[in-house]
Amino acid sequence: MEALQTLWESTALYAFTIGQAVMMLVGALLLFLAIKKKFEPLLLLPIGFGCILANIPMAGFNDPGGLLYYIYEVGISTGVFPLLIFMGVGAMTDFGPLLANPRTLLLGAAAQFGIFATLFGAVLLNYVPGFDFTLQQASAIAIIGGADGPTAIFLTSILAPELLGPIAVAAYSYMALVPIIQPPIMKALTTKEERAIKMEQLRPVARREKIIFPLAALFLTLLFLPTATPLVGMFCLGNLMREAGVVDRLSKTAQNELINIVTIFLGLAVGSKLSAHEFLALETLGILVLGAVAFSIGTAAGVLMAKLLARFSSTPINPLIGAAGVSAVPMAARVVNKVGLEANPQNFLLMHAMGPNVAGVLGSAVAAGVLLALVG
Amino acid sequence: MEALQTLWESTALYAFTIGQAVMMLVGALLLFLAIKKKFEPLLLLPIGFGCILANIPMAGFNDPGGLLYYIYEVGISTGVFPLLIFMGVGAMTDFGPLLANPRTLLLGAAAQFGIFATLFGAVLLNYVPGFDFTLQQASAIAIIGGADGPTAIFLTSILAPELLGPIAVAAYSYMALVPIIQPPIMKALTTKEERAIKMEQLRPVARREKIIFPLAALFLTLLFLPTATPLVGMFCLGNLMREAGVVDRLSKTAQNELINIVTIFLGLAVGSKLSAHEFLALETLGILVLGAVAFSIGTAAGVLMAKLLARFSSTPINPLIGAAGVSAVPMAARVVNKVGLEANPQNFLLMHAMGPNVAGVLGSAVAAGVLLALVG
Amino acid sequence: MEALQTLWESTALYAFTIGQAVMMLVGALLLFLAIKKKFEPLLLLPIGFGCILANIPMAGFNDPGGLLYYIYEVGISTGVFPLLIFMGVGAMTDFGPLLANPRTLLLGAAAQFGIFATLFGAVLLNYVPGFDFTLQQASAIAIIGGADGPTAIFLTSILAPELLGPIAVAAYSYMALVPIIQPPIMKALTTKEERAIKMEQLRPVARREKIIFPLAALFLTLLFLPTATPLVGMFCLGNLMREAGVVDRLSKTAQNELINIVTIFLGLAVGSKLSAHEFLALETLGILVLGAVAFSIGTAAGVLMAKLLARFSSTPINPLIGAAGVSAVPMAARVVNKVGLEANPQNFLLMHAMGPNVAGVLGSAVAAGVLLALVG
Amino acid sequence: MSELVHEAAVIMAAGIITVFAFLILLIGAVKLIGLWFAGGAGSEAASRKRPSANANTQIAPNKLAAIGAAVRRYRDS
Amino acid sequence: MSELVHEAAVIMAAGIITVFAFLILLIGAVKLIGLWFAGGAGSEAASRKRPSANANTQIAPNKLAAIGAAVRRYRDS
Amino acid sequence: MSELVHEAAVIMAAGIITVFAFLILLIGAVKLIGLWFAGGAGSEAASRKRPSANANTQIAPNKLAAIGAAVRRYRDS
Ligand code: NA
Ligand code: NA
Ligand code: NA
Repeated sequence: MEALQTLWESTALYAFTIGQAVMMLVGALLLFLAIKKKFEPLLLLPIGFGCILANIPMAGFNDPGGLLYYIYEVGISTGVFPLLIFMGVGAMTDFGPLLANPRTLLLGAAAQFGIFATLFGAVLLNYVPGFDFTLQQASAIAIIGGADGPTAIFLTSILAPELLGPIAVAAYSYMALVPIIQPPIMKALTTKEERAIKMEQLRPVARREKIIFPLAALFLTLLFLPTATPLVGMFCLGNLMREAGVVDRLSKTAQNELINIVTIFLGLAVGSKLSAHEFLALETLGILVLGAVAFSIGTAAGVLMAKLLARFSSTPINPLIGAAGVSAVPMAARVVNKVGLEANPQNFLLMHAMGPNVAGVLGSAVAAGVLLALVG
Repeated sequence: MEALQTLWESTALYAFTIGQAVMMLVGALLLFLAIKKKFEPLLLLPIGFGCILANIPMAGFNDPGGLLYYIYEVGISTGVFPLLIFMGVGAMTDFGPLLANPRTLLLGAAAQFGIFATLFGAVLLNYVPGFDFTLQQASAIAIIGGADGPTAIFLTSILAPELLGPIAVAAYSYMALVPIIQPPIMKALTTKEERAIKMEQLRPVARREKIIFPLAALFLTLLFLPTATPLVGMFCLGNLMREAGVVDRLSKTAQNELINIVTIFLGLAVGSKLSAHEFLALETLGILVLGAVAFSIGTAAGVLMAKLLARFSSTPINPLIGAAGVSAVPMAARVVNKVGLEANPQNFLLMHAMGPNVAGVLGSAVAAGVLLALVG
Repeated sequence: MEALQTLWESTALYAFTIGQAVMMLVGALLLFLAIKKKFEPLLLLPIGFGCILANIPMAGFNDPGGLLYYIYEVGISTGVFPLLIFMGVGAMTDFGPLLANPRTLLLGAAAQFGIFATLFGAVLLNYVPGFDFTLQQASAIAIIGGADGPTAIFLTSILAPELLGPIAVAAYSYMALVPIIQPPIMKALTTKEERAIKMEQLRPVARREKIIFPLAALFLTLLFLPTATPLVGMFCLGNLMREAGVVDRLSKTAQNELINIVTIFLGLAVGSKLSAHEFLALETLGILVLGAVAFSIGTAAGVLMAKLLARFSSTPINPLIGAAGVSAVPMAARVVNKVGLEANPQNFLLMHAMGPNVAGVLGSAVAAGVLLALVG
Repeated sequence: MSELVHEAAVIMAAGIITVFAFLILLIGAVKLIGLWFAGGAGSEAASRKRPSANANTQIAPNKLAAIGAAVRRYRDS
Repeated sequence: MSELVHEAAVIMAAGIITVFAFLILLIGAVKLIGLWFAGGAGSEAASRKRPSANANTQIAPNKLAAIGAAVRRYRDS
Repeated sequence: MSELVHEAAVIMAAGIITVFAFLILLIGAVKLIGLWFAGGAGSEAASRKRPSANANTQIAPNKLAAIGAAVRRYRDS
């Protein structure tokens, strides 16, 4: 009897809190979004699963000695995992379209306005009773507008680790929602004629240009914004391995096995931060609202900047490509292509949108560096 | 001369102990079994090699600062390596046959009787002079009957790390010996007519069922047996990645590169625990005997339960498939198929035996959870 | 304004030291050598990149909490990374040519004279004002003559970690320069007739011989030179996995994903030790000179030993193959083949040179063990 | 000592009961899953397999057979 | 509180200015790179692509067409 | 200083002697291995290579030649 008693006391049934039960549902919702709705499944599946594991009473996944505890300490609080993912993303990125049309870097810059406006918005939200974001927390929330997962996780783990769970979930969820969030904004800010504009074919880019570019980007970063070098540096390392042509086996490993292994662990560790105590709070609602605002402002700023650019350009520029400046590679570029095709069935904007799209990745890494320098 | 003197004193020749020499032979025997006899070579080759390295006098592999020391501390004493292997095994497991015939879960349950009977046997062995197993040690020994390597290593590293070497070696060796241990027991408990019974073809299983199953298993585990969630949870994560269909690159990495890397390290680390001091003891003999007993009882219990099931079943059940309940995937299922073919050359039991086979994996993870709850 | 001030103070522009700027150029030079000149790019590209990252003022890559700090502490100061690379190299090595012609082990032994002569030379260099190498430092410098990267990194990280950067760079650079350093020495020490000598075809080697060999090498090492077992042991483990034929998935992982992942990290970590303070010193010049001397003496000793062997041999021996004894696999063997073809267009020495080539790997691992035993 | 034996006996009993109880619960869960989700099993499983079957067995054999035949004709001619 | 708002406004301004300044610098760098290194772009990019194009599109279609035709002839005959 | 030189000389001598001694031992070991295990070398090595040789060189060339011939016949016709 005593043994059965011990067993019963070791079941979760009588130890469950309401909060844990709700977080299980949140985890299940994330799994549903990942599997059924295909919302960034590579991240949201492990995040959802990690959320469920972390909220099991008495299983101790998050306690010292638990699996998720180790993974988090080794990979997230050191910043190593998001940096390795960024290296892999760099190795997957083709800067060709950007190099062929460097002005699109301005679109990647404009879209970061979403980040900074949201930072301001988060601080303003403090006037609403119940909200009390610090400048660090506001910065971490704002980076959701960068539409770049590893950047958001890296910055948040430094500035506001207590918000890591909701911020990462918001970042990846909104990235998955880009096809729903962006088109209305894009259409509201452009006429059908503008959306139908065809752009000139991009010039071919030499291999040497592609090799020099990551080094130049690194060089400018280390000169002017050293706090951005962990992110930009690892991104450029991955890209250099890709383009150098002499270390293909390293580049392939960075793009495949290494990033896959790290993604599993990163997702689990991020999910482990989805605790009732931290997630089921008014702040989370604020974060979700602010994240949507950030994406919207970023999209709008990108489109408006593209319209401005078009005015001073000798060659035609379709303002839609500005929306790709938020990054969310390659989803945002695909959305641009789709909206362009709606206006003109012969108008293939995908390649033109890839320029601002990858510029947005650099742009948000730079924005993260700025935030680290100012409030870190 | 002094230099030659220093060199001579640094040779192992005059530092070797008898025990180390014998352990070298044990390591060589494991390599022989792995390479020549193909006994679970993926594990026994690194274990044998680790055993040899660990017993080199003055090389310091096991001392702080040594390679095997680091690997053990990082991967085994944290429990991370067996859990990652279990995730990979989950990603390799097809629960289709189990879902098509869920009653076979009972066979996976019955075969775990081998574990608990052995626990009792280990404690009884204390009446023999020279044996003095604690309840923790008896539980770790008993888990050999689970016929599941990572489960045995995970549980033993928590309950009785001092027995890790012999228990892991016994577990993998007996798994390799399944084709020799099981058939006599299977034949003794069945008639030729029973062994010749053909079973009905399994129904097709929908993808949705396969996606829900790991979540349901996780859910029941976390509700009723939280101590089993590290094992069951990682297993279900692997299986969910496999079946979700949206994270194939993660699933493939878990099934290949990640599990391979961890297997090399796990084997070396387990081998490093094969020290003369701990292995060359009467206990090891007891462990080997009890392990064989555990396998035999598990096999018998599985077969008997299958006979019982058959009595209450409307469709025919071949009692041989009960033997697959010990797990040892997929070896035990193949043995069932072979013994079935001997009785009836048209009788292909492989798919029917896969149900109890994977049920046995869950069953022993659950049994490990019970032991952790009761004596951990 | 204050924010802009903070930003400006956080730029590197006013924090750069001359030393850091020069080290950036050194890093860029290494990248140039890797990408444009194809100098051992798998290592020199990450090393060069790591060098650049480590010398960014205020980015803190090398400080506790920085990415390169973690990688160095986890992988280099523990010795784990070079050992894993050595395991992968072992899994890539075919000892067939060596087993078919075991006398070539003597060539691998002779070429190690470059190591020990350089040790003596490094100590003699102390008579030049400005040099003050300890015996540990001299030994670490001497191992450059082993022409084996992981061995050099492993030994240096134990004996003289402060010299790790320049020693690793010198080792890999000279390995890349083998086609330039070796031929003049080879030609100076041989006549055209000697270089034209054709050798008899090698006997086929049984699989069993290939399986036993790594175990025999391990056995002799652990008996007579336990300090060499970390290197030789991991090498033999890799080779055993390759030849055993029963663990192909482990062998392939060791040869591909695992070694690639570790190579990226190892290169970055080594590069992070290229700091102005340690690299821009007279010692580095000494190291570069001594490294070239070591390669040259090793090459000469190998060729001379081959001539000696030829005198006592019943079958013809082309003295060129002695040059391959320095290791630098497979570059040195290819150089031998090329120089042989110049003397006799029908003379294919590649397979004959592979014997001393892999013997050189074992030889320098043994030499490293000797140095560890005597000065470690 | 006999206390240890007693404890072991209790664990044995409690353990095997728990394992059975747990796996019986799981049987129930599987049956529920089957009832709720197996609806499209046949068609879904089939539709999933057909393309790969096409790719691996139908097209390839055709091609191989045709090439083989062409090869044989060439040899005979 | 209003101090925080003020700080946030300053960060917003300084941040977006810095991002623009930085990426404009990068545009300059890319243009310089283009001037210096793009010389052989057309030819180099072309020469890089041709072999793979050959391998993947020219040879393969030829082969496939030929095999296909051989197969058709075999079927017709 | 001269003490250091002396030590270095001793290490040089002891080191190269040890390396030679060790590798000579290994030569002995390899010769023993050759005597004991090389028996089936020829046949085993051969039998190991043949299937892959078949797969990569014999079958493939046959096939390629036959396909090539079929293609040529088709073109000529
Ligand atoms: Na962005
Ligand atoms: Na089992
Ligand atoms: Na060497």
